[in-house]
Amino acid sequence: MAQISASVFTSHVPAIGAALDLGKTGEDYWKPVFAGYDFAKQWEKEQKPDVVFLVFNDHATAFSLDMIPTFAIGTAAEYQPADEGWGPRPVPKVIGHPKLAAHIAQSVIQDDFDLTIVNKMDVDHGLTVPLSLVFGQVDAWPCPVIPFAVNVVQYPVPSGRRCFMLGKAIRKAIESYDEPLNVQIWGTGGMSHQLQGPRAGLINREWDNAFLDKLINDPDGLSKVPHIDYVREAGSEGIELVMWLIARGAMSDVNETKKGNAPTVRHRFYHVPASNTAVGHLILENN
Amino acid sequence: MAQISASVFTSHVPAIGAALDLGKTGEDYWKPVFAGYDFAKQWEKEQKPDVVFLVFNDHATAFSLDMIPTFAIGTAAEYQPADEGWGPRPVPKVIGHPKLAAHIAQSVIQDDFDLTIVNKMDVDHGLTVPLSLVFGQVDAWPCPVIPFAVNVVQYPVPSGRRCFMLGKAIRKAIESYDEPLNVQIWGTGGMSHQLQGPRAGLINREWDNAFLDKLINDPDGLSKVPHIDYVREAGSEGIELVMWLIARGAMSDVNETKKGNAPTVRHRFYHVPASNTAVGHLILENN
Amino acid sequence: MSLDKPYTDVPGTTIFDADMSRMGYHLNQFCMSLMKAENRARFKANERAYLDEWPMSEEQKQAVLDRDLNRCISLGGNIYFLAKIGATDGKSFQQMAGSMTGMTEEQYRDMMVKGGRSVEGNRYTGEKK
Amino acid sequence: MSLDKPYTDVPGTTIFDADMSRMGYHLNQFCMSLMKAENRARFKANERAYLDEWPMSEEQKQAVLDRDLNRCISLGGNIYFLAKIGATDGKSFQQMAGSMTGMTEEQYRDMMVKGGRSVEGNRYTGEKK
Ligand SMILES: [Fe+3]
Ligand SMILES: [Fe+3]
Repeated sequence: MAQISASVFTSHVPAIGAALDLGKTGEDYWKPVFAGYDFAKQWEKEQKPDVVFLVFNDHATAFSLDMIPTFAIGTAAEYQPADEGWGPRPVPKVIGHPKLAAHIAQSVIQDDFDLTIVNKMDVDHGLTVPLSLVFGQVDAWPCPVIPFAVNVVQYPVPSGRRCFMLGKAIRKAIESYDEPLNVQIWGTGGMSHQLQGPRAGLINREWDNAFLDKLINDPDGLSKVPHIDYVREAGSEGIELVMWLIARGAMSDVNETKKGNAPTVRHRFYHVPASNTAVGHLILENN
Repeated sequence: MAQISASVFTSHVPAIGAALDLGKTGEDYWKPVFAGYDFAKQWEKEQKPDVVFLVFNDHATAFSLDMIPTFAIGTAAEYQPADEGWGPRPVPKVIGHPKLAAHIAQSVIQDDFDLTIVNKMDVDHGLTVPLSLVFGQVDAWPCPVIPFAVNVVQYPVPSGRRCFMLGKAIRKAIESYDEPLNVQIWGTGGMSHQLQGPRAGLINREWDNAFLDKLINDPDGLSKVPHIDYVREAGSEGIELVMWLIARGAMSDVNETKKGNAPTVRHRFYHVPASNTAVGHLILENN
Repeated sequence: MSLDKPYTDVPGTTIFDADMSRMGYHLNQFCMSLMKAENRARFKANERAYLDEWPMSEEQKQAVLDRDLNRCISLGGNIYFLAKIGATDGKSFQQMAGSMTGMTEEQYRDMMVKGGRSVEGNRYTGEKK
Repeated sequence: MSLDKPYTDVPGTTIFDADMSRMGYHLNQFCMSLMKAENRARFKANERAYLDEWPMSEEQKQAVLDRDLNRCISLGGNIYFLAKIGATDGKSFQQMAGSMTGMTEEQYRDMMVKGGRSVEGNRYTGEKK
């Protein structure tokens, strides 16, 4: 059966993509950001995941206001990097895993999560920047990726609680898939940032680090934090952090039916700033 | 506050639209079908609903396989009748109710239903045939309509139970809207029919009538019927009937917090055939 | 594939699930393209050439050329998508549905007028009628 | 309108909810159109004429012409959509965000390098700093 071996969490700032693509990684401004991902690159070479289930949000790229799915799972064979107005990022196309994705969709919809199934979607920096940070600048991504898009743009966005429960349903779905796959689940977006209005530039180091602590030790409690706390404390775009709860909910220590042990924190990183944003990154191994 | 005054249920066969639009309603084949809706037309003139919340399914018209939302709520100002390959039906455009629709979306998403919000959608026979049957051949529909599309094309479709619970959440949302609107909720599609394969043409009069009985008297029990029973007993396209449970779930007699009385059956009609399909029609008034 | 499929024992019936959808993706999207009048015209002018623009399997293309809807369905087609081919050909939904049953158009219409196909003997594959 | 909005007391912050989305629909869809190179070229050639193709309010059009992002947001614009205007103008996300704060580009960049805007005094409207 397929197993979730680890969860990976990371911010997905567009400027990080630009810095990578324009060869600025050696600049003093960017060096500490990329240094925070050296561990992940090495670790992934050892882990060799078969599939990454990547939770992200679209930023008015694939989804306009014509159709706004709360949760959308990609079941396509491949996805092209999107042109977000500066031309597509020069990164490999993303290869999907239609079979596993369809299996997860079927299982999770039957568990009363009302997914939208997507077979055509260009993927923006929300998906490609995490891939670049964790896998590096490669000619081809090392494994297939299942994109899972969450609406965090137009309110109401799904609650932290809903995201956490969804993570549990995704774990159950993956573990019922009858091929022995090593699956990682990634939660992306955040940490504190605000891109709009006179309050733009807000960063809350303390809140971010408390979020990381609770994500590790008390995800159930964390899942009950209401949206307004994210907005007030972590900036309007800090709401992206609810997506991390999906990945966290898929870990075995919060599985009620077959409770695993607390995950091992393999890596933790925090840095301010990358452009307008605080960068957070965490790797948890399942036990 | 807004109130749901009644629920209306009806099949939505495309051939009925064609019969209407081509002036065939007087033919012997069609007469008994349209006679079944004489009551509804008169009744609606007395009821004067302010808004109809219309649960229907798209038939590969607005939604291709590129994006398949399980539940999609229309928050647009208007919707055009779709060209399904025979040209658009010559019926009025559908005027939406963006304010109430957005309010319902917000409320229901916060109640953990993962809706897709839709602002651009052509509406096919699934929506316009029920309007024609119930309101007749008019120059303008008598009130705004909120289209609510359910995926019943690609499996897994939502369970009857999920639909029933969604209906309850929709009722709650509507009753918390602070304008005194008379809202009707319609469930459409079904009854027994199969449009594909060597078993095409299946009709199950007994099962359909038992469905109507249970929809009236035991909707909670009915909501537990699994998909396979619909497929086996009512034909592969009979699965559309799960949508009726959304409208039924919005009636006050199944509201746990403020339980109303059993609804009044104002009208019940059943006829075979219209093209490939059994036609069922029911009007329930809230008490 | 480990999708749980309780619906494979219903005779003469194919459930359009994720597996079928994956198999039929390009076939169904080809059908969808026929909702535009210009595409219908191009398809009618040269069916084979139009089909060759789509990454469909040869069997899928042949099944479309043959208007063999049962075969289309077994190759991942869904009836609501396939109906766009029927619309292009000027066929009604009843003619399309009937064409899959092995009956003539008249026989099928008569069966429907008489109350449709009975469910008796049609619930389970291999069941005695 | 009876949407429950617990987020109206956060200073300098507009939450893009259903009401804002309805108000800003055409403004945001105009922005979305700038993802195509040909539309960017047409917009640049004659901004006013391009804007007049959209059923936007006069205030919305003027706010776009003025590149007044705060005003765009108050009229229903969402920052991820408005960013397409910035991309058309060759602006980075940091330049766009900074432009809404009343700071110069350098001041904003410096503030970010020093750890960003503090949340202290920025949680509630009217709160003392
Ligand atoms: Fe983001
Ligand atoms: Fe239908």
